[in-house]
Amino acid sequence: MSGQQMELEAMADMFNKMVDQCFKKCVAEYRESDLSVGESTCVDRCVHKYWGAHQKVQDILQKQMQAGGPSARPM
Amino acid sequence: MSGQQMELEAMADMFNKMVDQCFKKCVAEYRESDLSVGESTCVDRCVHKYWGAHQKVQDILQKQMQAGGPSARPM
Amino acid sequence: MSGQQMELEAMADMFNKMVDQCFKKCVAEYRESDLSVGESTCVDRCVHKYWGAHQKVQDILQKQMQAGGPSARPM
Amino acid sequence: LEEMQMRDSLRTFNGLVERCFTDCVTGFRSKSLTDGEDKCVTACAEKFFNHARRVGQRFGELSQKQQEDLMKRMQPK
Amino acid sequence: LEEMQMRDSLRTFNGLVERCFTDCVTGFRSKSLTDGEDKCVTACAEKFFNHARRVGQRFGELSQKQQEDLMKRMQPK
Amino acid sequence: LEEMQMRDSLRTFNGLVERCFTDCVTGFRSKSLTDGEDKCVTACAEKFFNHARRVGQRFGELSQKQQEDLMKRMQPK
Repeated sequence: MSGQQMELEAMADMFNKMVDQCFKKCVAEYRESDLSVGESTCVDRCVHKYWGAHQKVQDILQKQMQAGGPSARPM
Repeated sequence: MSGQQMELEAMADMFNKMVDQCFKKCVAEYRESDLSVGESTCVDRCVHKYWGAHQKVQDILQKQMQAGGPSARPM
Repeated sequence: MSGQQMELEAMADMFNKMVDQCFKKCVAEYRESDLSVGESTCVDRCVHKYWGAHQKVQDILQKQMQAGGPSARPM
Repeated sequence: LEEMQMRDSLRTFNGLVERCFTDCVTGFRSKSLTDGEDKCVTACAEKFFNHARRVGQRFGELSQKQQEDLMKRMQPK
Repeated sequence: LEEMQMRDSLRTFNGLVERCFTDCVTGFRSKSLTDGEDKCVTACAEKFFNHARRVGQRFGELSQKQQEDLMKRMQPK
Repeated sequence: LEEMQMRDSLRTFNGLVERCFTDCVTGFRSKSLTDGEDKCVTACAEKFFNHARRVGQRFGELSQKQQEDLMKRMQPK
């Protein structure tokens, strides 16, 4: 698997988790098929926040790997 | 991967989720190894209902794809 | 995939689930980055117990397969 | 790559069935879905597709913005 | 295909361990499973296998019925 | 094999983001993380890495012990 493919897979996995999480956090009931105005606003913000949290954790991982080297990473 | 293999994988994944869901919904305690009569009835109905829900969602997906075309499907 | 690769994948999957489960069971809050003494002790015991439960379930699976043969195993 | 995408869509689809089943089906007094369960599953799935579409749009915007920022930083000043 | 099946069984197995661990093991005052936890894990696993077998039977019946319905519809009247 | 490991790390990483997001982000009155959410996500991720390191050590010890026990049993008495 090439690096680019790996990156695509990472993006796809992140997207799927984002869809899941934001559905859980923002969609409250299933009476109508359309998102309400409140739900839509919530979803938009949720996507931004999830993206931010993802970047944050990525930065921390990078710092950890620089500090500890591969031996400090048992995952 | 051939279409048939894909279908088999889809069935296997569905089966695994069904096992999980119906265990969660129908099995209440772990004192005995055998399913009680009530649990068994619940499991049988759960399988039917899960199958029904699966068909339902599949129909909706198909309608969505016919209506919106591939561009409307960001998954 | 060779048998050895399969075993490695099994170990990796078990390890990941163990990390998840013990984080859920032992880590209560995110105010500090280090594990507290109590959390650390909990994690050590959790790993041992998870390992024990894994062995237990493996033994049961083996007994089931010997007793019932492959036909009794719809998974 | 295509295989990967198919497997991914498959997992998303089965995850959706799981979610709507968990949230909508709670009684087991009959073999088939009750009217209420049926309606709930339908709305749940349709809402999920609408939701996924919206997340996809926002996600696309953020990815593009990131790409552009990266480009800008790589350009000589 | 076989690889896929093995990976699938593997995941189901590890998922079972996870479930029985979550439900049965709640205290961490010792390194080894208590008697109660041990019994609970055993019953949980055995019950799960019995359960999976039952779901497999019902699932098989439904798949077969679907196959037959498909056949019927494809036959000329 | 390497591919498998990469995919595994990837899944663990994305699972971590999911966990810290679920536990730390609860309000959606703004587009960016609040200070409290930001701190929580940071501590959550750092703690998780420390935790995974510790589990890795214990896991390594148990694997080694199992290996040694296996060796002993295979040796002639």
